[in-house]
Amino acid sequence: MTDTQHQHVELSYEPALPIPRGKLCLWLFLSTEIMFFAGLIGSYIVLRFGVPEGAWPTPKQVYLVEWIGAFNTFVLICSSVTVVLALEAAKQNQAGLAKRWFVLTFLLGSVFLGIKAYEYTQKFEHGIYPMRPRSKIYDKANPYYVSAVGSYVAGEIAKLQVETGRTELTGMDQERLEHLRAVQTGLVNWTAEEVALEENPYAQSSQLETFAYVISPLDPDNSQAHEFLVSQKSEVEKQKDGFILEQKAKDQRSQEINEELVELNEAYAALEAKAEAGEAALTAAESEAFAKLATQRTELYEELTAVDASRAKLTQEIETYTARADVLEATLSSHHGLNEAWHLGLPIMIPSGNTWANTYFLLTGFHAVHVFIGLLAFALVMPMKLIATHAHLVENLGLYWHFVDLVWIFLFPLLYLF
Amino acid sequence: MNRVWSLLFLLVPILGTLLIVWAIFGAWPLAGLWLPENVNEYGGVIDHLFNLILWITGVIFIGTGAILALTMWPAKGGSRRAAYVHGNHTLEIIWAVIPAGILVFLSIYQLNAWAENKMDRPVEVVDGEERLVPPSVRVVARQFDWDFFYPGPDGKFDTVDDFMVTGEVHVPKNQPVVFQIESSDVLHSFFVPSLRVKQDIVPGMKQFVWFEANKAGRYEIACTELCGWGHYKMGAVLEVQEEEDYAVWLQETTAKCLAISQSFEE
Amino acid sequence: MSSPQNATASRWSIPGFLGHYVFSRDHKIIGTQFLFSTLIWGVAGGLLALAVRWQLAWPWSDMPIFGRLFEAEGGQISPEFYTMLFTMHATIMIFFVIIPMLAGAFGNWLIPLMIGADDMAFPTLNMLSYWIMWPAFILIGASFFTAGYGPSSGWTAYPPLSVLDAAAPGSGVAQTLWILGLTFVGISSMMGSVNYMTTIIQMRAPGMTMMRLPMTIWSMFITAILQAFALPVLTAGLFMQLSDRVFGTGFFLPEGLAANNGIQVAGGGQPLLWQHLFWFYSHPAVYIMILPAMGMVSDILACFSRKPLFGYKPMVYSICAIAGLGFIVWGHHMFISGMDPILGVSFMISTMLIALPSGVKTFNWLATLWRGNVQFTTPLLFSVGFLSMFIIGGLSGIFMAATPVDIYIHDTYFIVAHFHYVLFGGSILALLGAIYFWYPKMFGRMMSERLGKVHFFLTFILTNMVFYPMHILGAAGFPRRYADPYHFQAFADLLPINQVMTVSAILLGFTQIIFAANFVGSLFFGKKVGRNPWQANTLEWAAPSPPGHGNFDFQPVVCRGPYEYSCPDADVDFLPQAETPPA
Amino acid sequence: MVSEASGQQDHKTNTKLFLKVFAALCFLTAISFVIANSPLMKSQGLAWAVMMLVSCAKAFLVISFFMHLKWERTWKYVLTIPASLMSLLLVVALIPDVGRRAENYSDQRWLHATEPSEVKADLSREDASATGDEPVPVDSSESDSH
Repeated sequence: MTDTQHQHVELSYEPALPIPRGKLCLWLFLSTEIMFFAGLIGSYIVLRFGVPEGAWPTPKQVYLVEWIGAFNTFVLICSSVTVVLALEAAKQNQAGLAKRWFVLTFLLGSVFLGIKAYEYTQKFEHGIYPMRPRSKIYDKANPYYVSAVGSYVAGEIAKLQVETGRTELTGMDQERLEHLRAVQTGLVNWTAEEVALEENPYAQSSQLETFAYVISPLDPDNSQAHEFLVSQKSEVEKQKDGFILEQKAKDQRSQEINEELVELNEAYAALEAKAEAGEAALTAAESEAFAKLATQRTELYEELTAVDASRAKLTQEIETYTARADVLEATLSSHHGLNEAWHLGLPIMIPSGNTWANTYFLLTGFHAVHVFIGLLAFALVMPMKLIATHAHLVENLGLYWHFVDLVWIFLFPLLYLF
Repeated sequence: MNRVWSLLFLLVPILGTLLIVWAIFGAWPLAGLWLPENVNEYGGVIDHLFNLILWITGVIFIGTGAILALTMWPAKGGSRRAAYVHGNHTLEIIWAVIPAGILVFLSIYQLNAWAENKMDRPVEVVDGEERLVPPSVRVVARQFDWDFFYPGPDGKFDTVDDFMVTGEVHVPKNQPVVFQIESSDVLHSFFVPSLRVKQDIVPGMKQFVWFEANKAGRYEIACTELCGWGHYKMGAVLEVQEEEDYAVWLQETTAKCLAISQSFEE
Repeated sequence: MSSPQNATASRWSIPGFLGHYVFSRDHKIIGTQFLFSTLIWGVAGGLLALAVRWQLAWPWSDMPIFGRLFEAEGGQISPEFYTMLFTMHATIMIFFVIIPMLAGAFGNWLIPLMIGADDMAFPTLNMLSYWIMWPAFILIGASFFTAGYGPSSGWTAYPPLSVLDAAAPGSGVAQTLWILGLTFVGISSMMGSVNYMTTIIQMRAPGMTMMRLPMTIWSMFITAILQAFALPVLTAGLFMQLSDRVFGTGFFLPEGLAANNGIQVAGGGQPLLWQHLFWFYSHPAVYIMILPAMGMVSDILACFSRKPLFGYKPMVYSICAIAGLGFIVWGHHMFISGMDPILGVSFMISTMLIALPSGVKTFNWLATLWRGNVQFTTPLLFSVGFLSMFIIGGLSGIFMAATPVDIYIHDTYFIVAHFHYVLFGGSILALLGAIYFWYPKMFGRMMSERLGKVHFFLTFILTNMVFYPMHILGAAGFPRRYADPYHFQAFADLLPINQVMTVSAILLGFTQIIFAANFVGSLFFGKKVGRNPWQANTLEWAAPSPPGHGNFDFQPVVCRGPYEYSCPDADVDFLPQAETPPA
Repeated sequence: MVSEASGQQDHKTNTKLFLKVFAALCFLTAISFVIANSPLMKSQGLAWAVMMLVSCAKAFLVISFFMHLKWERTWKYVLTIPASLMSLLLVVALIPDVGRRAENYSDQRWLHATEPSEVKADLSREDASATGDEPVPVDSSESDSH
């Protein structure tokens, strides 16, 4: 191209709208942004309506704190005001004042992001991620969920045991191992067995519901559930005590048998020796006693085996019931179930929890990205002198910022309050 | 030379129409290249609508093609001055309103056919009560095969006596048949050209297709929604049988499948 | 005078060769960059199409020449490879050829010139909108070379197939690259469209009222609006699909899928949601691909029939109507997708409505030719070719709009015939015509008319021979995206006709060599031309050929509409929109 | 621009106006918050509608005052209304199709899908009745609710 071919002329135009090109372009850009968020919010709404009715988690179930969201709304509204005041000041050439408002806006935006980050970590701590495999949310208390918890626990135990092989476990790890084992016997195996034994599907699902409730209750303030667990605990403990009593009885019996056996064996041995010495055979009475002793001895041995077996079984039962009692105890002692009491990070059951997490992180994530881009733009404009000639920059930036605020105005009720 | 161009454009509707007519009559070498014979009671309306639209569009096709060629036809001598016309509202209204009328007619005319094929599942009368015809086969599509589940002797799905056939499904002639179609992995589409039946299958969604075959024979089922590399070979056969033959087949297959499943249990 | 010159020069280019020809901010350089890039992608897309056709004519046979390029076993096309072929053919043709050539190349070239502006409103943004295409070029290019076969879930990328790696083992990383690539295309289009809108709204020359804009500009304007409103929705959907693929979320995945190698998916999603989001963009995208072509054809037809465009205002209104209706018809791609059939009825009615403005446009074009003094130049021939093909494509659309008929022909070759008539016969032919028409303005030289006519003759005949028989295939029920239909008894007879089509397609491909030779040769040996070789009215012809930085060497003042041809009061048969000052 | 011209003179009033808008926004946020924690949530649809109305009111305030649209000429309608309508259209069109999907879930999907929380609520009910010896099956309450 030959650019010196002709002389340049400054062309004049007939603009259709009485606004600067930059502002027009920004408004057009905001229209595309509206559509972008319409796509996202629309997807959220239909995904939400698309789940079976009444199966959407409440804020509490997903560790969403409404007032934090409300506060963040407040922060953003404040920042909207400050940026508009910065524009006013800039228009009047009060560069210093404008700068102060401007910096304040920047800070408020940062506060918003900070709070957002805090909220995110709250979720992450409970295993609420928008994704597999890190996400620990299961939609349904079903056998899949139980086996997921089971394999998680087994994996954790195995990990700890590998460490045991290498080094001495710290007290905390030791405690964790104990807790994990308690969960394994007192919760996972317990429920699996109960479900397997139960034929009635409703009773089965009730077992599974209890299972999920113990790990992380969807409604921690459910007093009836609490009472139920208390009663179950006392029941379990009663049974456990029963088993202990029984075991004691069996112990005693075992001791008795052993003692009896000692006596019997002595008598038996004497007769046997005599019989073996042989020449003068035993008297009829003696041989009768000898036979009786032999039967008695066999019977006692048999009983001893049986008693020992049932002792072992009882030990196991006691172990299971102790574990169950421990689990229930821990659940009852904390407000948010076992996961809170023992910090084991067990998979949790939240109906539609994954869909919730997907949409929550999608929407707030993209909003946060927009806030972040806004902050970047603020940082770029910050070094400038905010006089009237630069007011259009502040104005355009402000328009963008208000739009980000607008999006949040809709996101807040949709995500936190609905 | 310039008239050649005009004729070239005229050739399009002439040859185009010829080709279609040729295909419709199925003469060599285009034998078997038009709509296959329709064997579905509900499919007739689709064919009828197709032919109607073919007629309408055919007339417009030839008409506009002829007009195009005519307008292009150069004047003798070549250099005449063009007419200085900016438009004609009456004309424009006419050629807006006439197509509009045709289209409105078409939209209303086709509603019944649509409802019949996609909205109003056939009903049957049982014990004096009307009810929707229950699905007689559950079709489960998977990459890249069709599984057909029959409810078995008890007539209910998800019971122990269900049995499954792969690659071939039998239905009785002259009876409204409802299939419940499901997918276990990705999107598929249930297409039986001869029945004019097609329905995409969305995983996780319960859908129904229905038809009433009126001619015994073997018809092919094809998948028409891209489902992976084996999409092209995902076929099966739908065999329409006389009622007696169907009953015999059903009995035999039931017995055979139950025997197999029992031998598995043992 | 020198200081403003320097000041203005810096508005268009950074000093140095790179700044002049590579990272230039001049809309004309950017337009040319778009043009060359898209032409190259067009070659790639065309070759992919030929490979598809090869497989359909001689399935599983060794492919000559190109067989060696793909490592497919012994030069054969494997079914996985075949799915990749048509996926990439569509993706490239739509996102890397037609849309960027219309909006990027011609939009850039023509908008400032035709409205009398020195450049776009935001030259830097304009430059970025081209360079942001490069990540997309690279990502899509790279997806060919990833392990496996490239993205192979169709250009529509319907989940779950596009999300579950286990379902489409050939796709793998390539599908992710595909999504990222399209995201960049989206950003580029968004940048371009806000820029175009601002330019057209704010930078028209004095006297250039909205109702004096040439149809090309009107269509570009409406296209920009369509892009601005529709594309973000697709972008949102793409992000969701990306996160489904990469992070394991479940926006589009239902629970209990069997196809993920036993890995449980997050679930809770709706496969149909993607289809809605996708078509909310991709239906307007169909108009993004045809409206600018319609606009350019209107200009070319008026110019070469030496006659005012018949019914300018109705033409403008019908473009607006097409765009407006275009937003509420997306569901007609989903009639049998499992969508609510009642919703289908409402989409059917709006779809029928859209035939109306299209019809008005067609008849107005015919009326423009009527009693005109038709000049049989190559651009005109291509435009009439467009018209002839668009009629076929439009009429076959009515079959699909009728929901019951769509039950039968959906996803068969009837659809393939329909959109190829609109997109190849329509958009591509119009684009070729536009290249012949504006070539002298772009490069200051004419393309060879003789070669151009040969090119048109062969292209027109062969195009019809490739695509017309597809209607018949469709009527026979032949489903699209089949690598080998012939093992079906019902489709076994289709082989000979497919072979005819493939031979025609290969010849059509060879025909384009004439065009390439003409294009490149004319760059060096074409006849040099003055400002207005076609004696056209619109403003770009008042600028020098090729225009320098700043486009105009005088202040254009527009005093009439763009189509004042053969005015009886004038001595010559054209009256330019702005009088050029005597040199 | 009008705002620029008027802003010069009544800066104070403008600031005051912005502060008023700010107060209104805070007030509206508080309303949403209160509604969400009030018995109104029992009839969810109504509560949602009110909250959305409140949000729209807030959006209106922000757009017209902070984004200065109150002082702009008619172009504001051309730019804002189509986008808003379009976004509404998208959502409205999706709701009948995608938003009511649960009605068409297949049996296979129900095996894995999340269930309505009525069943969950049964836990408490069942627990209440099960203060006795052993966990009692839910049949009675289950059959009630269906």
